[in-house]
Amino acid sequence: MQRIGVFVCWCGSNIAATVDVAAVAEAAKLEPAVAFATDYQYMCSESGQSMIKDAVKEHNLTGIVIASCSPRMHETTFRKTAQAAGLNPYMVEIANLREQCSWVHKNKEEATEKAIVLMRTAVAKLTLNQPLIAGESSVTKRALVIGGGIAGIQTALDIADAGYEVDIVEKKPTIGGKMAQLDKTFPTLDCAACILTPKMVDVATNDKITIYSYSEVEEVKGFVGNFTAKIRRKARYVDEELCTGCGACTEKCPSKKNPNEFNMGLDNRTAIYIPFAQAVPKVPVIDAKNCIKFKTGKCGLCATVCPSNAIKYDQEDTFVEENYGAIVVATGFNPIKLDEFGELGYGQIPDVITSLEYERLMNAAGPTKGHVLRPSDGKKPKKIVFVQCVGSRGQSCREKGYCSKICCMYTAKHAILTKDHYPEMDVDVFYIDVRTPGKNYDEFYRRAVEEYDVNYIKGQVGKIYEENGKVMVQGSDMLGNKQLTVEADLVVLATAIEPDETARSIGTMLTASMDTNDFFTEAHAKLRPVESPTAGIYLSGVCQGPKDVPETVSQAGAAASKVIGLLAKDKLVGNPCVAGSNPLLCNGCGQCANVCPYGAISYVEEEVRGPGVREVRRYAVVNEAVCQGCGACTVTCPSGAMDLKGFTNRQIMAEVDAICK
Amino acid sequence: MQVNENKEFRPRIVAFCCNWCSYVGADLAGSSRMEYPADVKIIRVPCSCRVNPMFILRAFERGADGVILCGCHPGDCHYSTGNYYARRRMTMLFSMLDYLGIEKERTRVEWVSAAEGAKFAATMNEFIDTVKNLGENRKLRDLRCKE
Amino acid sequence: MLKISMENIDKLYAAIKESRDLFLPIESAGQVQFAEYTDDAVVRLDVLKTVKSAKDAFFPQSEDLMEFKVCGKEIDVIPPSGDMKEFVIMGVKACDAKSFEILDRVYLKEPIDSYYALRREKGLVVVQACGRPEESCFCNVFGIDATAPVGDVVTYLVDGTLYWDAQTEKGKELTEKIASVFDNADANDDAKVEASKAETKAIMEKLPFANLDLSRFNGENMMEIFKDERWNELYKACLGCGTCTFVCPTCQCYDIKDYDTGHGIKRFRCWDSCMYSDFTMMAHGNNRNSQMERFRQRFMHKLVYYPSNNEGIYSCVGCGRCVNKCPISMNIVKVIKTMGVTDNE
Amino acid sequence: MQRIVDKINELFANGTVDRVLGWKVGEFSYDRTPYVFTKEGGLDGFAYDSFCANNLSKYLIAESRKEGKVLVLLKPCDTYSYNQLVAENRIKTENVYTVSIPCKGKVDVEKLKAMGMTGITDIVENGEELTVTTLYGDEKVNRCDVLCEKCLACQKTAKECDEAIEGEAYEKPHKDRFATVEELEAMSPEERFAFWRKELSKCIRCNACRNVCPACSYIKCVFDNDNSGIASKANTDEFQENMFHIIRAFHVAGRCTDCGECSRVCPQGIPLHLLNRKFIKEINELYGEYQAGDNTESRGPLTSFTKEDCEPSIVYEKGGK
Repeated sequence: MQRIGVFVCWCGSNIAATVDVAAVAEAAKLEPAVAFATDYQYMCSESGQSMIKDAVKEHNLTGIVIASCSPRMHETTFRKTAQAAGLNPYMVEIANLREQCSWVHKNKEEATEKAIVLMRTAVAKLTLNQPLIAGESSVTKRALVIGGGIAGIQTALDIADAGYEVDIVEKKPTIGGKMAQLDKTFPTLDCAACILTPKMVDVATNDKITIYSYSEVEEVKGFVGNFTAKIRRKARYVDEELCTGCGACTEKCPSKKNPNEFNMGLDNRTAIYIPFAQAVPKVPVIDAKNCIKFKTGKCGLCATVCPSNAIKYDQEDTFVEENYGAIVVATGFNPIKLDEFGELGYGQIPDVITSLEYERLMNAAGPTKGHVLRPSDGKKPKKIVFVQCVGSRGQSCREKGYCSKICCMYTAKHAILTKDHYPEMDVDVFYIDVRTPGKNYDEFYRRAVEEYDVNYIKGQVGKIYEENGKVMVQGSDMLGNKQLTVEADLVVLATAIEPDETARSIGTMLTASMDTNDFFTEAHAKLRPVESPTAGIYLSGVCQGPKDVPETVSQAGAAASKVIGLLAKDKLVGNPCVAGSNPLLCNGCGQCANVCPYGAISYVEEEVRGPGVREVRRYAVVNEAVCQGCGACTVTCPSGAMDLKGFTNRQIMAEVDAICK
Repeated sequence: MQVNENKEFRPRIVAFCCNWCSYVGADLAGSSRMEYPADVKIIRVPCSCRVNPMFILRAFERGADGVILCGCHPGDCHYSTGNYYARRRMTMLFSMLDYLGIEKERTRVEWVSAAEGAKFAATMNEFIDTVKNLGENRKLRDLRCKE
Repeated sequence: MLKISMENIDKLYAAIKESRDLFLPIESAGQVQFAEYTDDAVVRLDVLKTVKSAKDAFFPQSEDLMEFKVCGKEIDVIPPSGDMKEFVIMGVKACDAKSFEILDRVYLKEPIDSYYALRREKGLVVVQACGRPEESCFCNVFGIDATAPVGDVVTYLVDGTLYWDAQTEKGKELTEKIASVFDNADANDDAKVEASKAETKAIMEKLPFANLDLSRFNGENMMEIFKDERWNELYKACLGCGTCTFVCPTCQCYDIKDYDTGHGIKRFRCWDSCMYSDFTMMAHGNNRNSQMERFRQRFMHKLVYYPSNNEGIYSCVGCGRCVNKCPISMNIVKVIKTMGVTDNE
Repeated sequence: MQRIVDKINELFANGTVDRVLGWKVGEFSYDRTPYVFTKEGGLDGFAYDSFCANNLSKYLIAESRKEGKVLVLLKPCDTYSYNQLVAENRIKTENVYTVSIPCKGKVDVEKLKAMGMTGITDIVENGEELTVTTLYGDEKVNRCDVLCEKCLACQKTAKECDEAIEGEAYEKPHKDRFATVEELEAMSPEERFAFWRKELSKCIRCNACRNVCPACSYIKCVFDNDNSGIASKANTDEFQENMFHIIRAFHVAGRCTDCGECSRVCPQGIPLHLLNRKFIKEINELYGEYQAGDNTESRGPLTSFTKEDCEPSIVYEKGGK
């Protein structure tokens, strides 16, 4: 049986003016579990608190009810008081007599009556309280970054800079991501490679950072502070240790007609290749599908010419298992596939290309050495039409409902760069809206219109077709209120972006929630934008939502600072009000895990023992370090096996009973 | 029972409030001195998704005349998804109570943010009026709990 | 013997109601139960089997025992009043009537169950001879004559007339009080009743279970039956629900529960079922952990334990309700047929 | 039935399965008991006919944990229960061999009895006609007039099983599954209240509905658990009658496949399926068509959500009068 002390606070006249505090204390004395009750002017004051401590000792109290202001105000204070008095800090309940009673009611009789009910409710709950102890867990001081684009690179560098080990897992043979493919960056027009590649080198040379390129995360187990990841290192058939990156193999490779992914298939590469000159690591990879040695068994030229014997045809996938305290998702994006946009002619008309292809065309290291030449005949176009919002902001199922955010600005960039190189070229831009929020962004766009005389047409494009060697763009001009057909030599589609296709499986692996577009969900849209609701999982870059380079870099830094904050801790102290499942009642149906926003619930198949019970059962186990105590699982559980400490079913029902008494 | 020949009918109202939004909203109603009848008694729960239909039935069993559940606005849940589940569960429960012929107006869900003290007070006033008009809960209570 | 036409039967009910509560087989939402008679009740004396038996009258499904009132830190104990209005239960068939004797042997033995004893004292049983026995009936196996039920008053429902024949002092006393509603029966009526009885008896003999063999349940091979491997076959489909128990007129187990009203405790007892997994749950766990044990217990009790304590009287009256209602069609008849012969026969 | 027997014997013979979960004949021509036949014991007493109404899927919770492979016969509706149990990890599928069997709807003997046919000694099925022999004379009835309630609106086709035994083409009765629910919805709250009071007051808390239900397969039900705070063994007040059935319906909401066993086994004939169907109807209307047990992967409607879900206040607008 509990021995409860009830302390009714006057809060000066805040409570006492409307509530007969003495009557509340007197009523408390009648409660079966109450061993002591009193009222006092300011319970939160020094003397109020020592009064509590004394009473706990004198009356041998097992728990205390403070009838005072809102628990949101002083719950922590009184928990500390209780602790100082030798009680478990969770043997404290607050009856909210101020904000939810004296301040909202005027009639003293009614307010007092309610105050007594609130006091009884708190006593009823406290009678069922159990001492709670917050769990502690250790933190592995190492972070995993999934994705080696600018987001992953920046996050890794920042974490490493704070002195922690970081591993980057990149599925492509090199880090760099999409930014490496860009020509210039808006609005400053500095060359993407010039600002990115030094960072790539920093990553490569930083001794705190390990790059697992051409690798994928295969499995993740554990929880915040204690993840274990299994990383598949795909066979690249080149020994990274031995290779010097001299490039002899790529020069001699006889299989030369393979579409070059880095240049968006606009030119070809060899079967053994380094994606681009500044690749990190600068180690070639053999594309086994197109390699003559792999296809026919004959060839082996690269091995012959390799001065360091680095070519290993018999290499197999290997696995690395590593422990991490935190995981950052930086899986990035891809332009959507345009297969379902037949009316735009992409794929049928060679001179209809995507923006990313146009980036490569303009890039000095690209397939045309930076000259804008039509893919169809290699001639310089006289008129280029840019089409915005291709696949973005749409209603149909082939389109994305969201704004891809970056297209307005890069199209303006393309237009400016084009006009800058070729002032004689005509440039039209079809747009729905031009969105330029960002520092110096609108100025940039206006330059395109005003300085470079780019012809912006407000309207959507309905059809693109070929006629007499020209690409005909049929669209509407909403300002001119007319339909028009523009004769172009080259059409560039500002294609919507979508999360990388690996995001969904990684999300599942990490039990990190995602939205319907497969973007990762943040823990709180405003207040915790770089954290996943799953503790220990952080979000960096476009995997969370469309964003441009500067935004990505700032989010990457923010994610890094969150990771550093976590890794700096030696121990994680949990919230003791967490869910727990009773193995004697649970039958492992799996419903609770479905509603857990944190992936805190897993299932084991183990022997269960209890009165008359000894059998192997599947049952739910809550990871207390991950559970945040929302209680969604408790209601989903039909068997009542799942309960929430501090807010148990019995406690809440006792409160209900006390109120309705 | 709080019914007395001389006194008007004073309903018993149980309000479940989530710790992060609605409970704070209720506190704000207090610090802004917005009045509502003392018949409302609040139970603090971590999240609206903690509220089991069992608790609501329990309140009626014990003689509550109305039960209201307040949580963060959809999309603003502290735990990101809790109120979405609560929303479905309560929709189902309420429709079942209605199906059984029990006055559906005795149950209610309202989203009250931490900034909406005024909304909290207004909601409570309105809800009490509704329940007062319905009168005492007779259809869903255990007679033995009547003193 | 007295008689009353079914057309005037409401007069009989009203006359009884004047001095006592009256329970009758009443139809509500498609089912017939013994329930208190009201003016708008649909009385179905013609229905052979109510869903639940008549035992509710003396051993209700739930019954308040006492009350504790909490007043501050004080607790007042409020004992039962010990008072109760006299009542009549009418339309009880021979099987249910026999079940009262089986319950008496449990509850009226020392220590006497005062709640049950009070109801027995206050209750008057008007039995009714059966008209149309069903395929699930097998009361004759237990020596019960469906046409000659035992009660304070015996009635026969023949061709729209209810014949009334008081048997006991209690029955005669009531009959006197309400005599004005009846007419006297003549020899012609006697003949009608006898003819109806003969007809029913003839059908009883043709019933599929008329010749169930109970000889192995003679009290001499308790352990042999207990250990019989075939229980493992019989119980397998049992869902562990309490349907058989709750429709059974002789099942007598109850649980005592407290209901917290917020102001105190209402202590009541309610029927329990040995088929339930939490039956006789104690601090250390459960006596019978498996459904096989629970299933076996129910039938061992009816066919072996009870008879061995009660001069060979079985705790089954062959009403056949469990035969009709078991969700998986497992029942005492199948148990008797299986266990009634030794394994090697 | 012969095709089923042949198939089982074939699977016994080639060692695919060790046991068969099926139905066994009983004392009358209409009582069928679920039974586990073994390879050694053979198929003595095996039956599959119009009276094999029991949903066998629930038995697999225990049977699939035993050694050897058990073959289970699943009527089309039972395949959904099976899937739902698999989705909830209640069945060890590696020990189960599923065989879907045809079903033309099952006959409800209670309906025959309600039509006044008592003392039934034999029922002979001849196409769409049943000849019922009773102690008091013979009667003929149309099969479709005495089908189980659950079969009247059953439009289920068997989900994928290890083996499918097809039956002859058969036109299912097509009573609208939600017709009665809609009738109730159209009543006034007072009428609905009266309807349910009348029905639920019959409840004797025998737990047959719960124990037969494949979705109610929890180790210990909250109503049996003294620590749950809502344990109750008897309906000691009308509130308890409501409470038990509301909570039960809620616990199976989104998981109930509408197999209809609850109503079929209720000794008091309470139309419990109308509670489950109400939830199913609401779920379909508010959250999109959902059939529990349609597959073993999808999340139930009450363990998922969309941001655009309707508010609970929709009940005030669309609820009954």
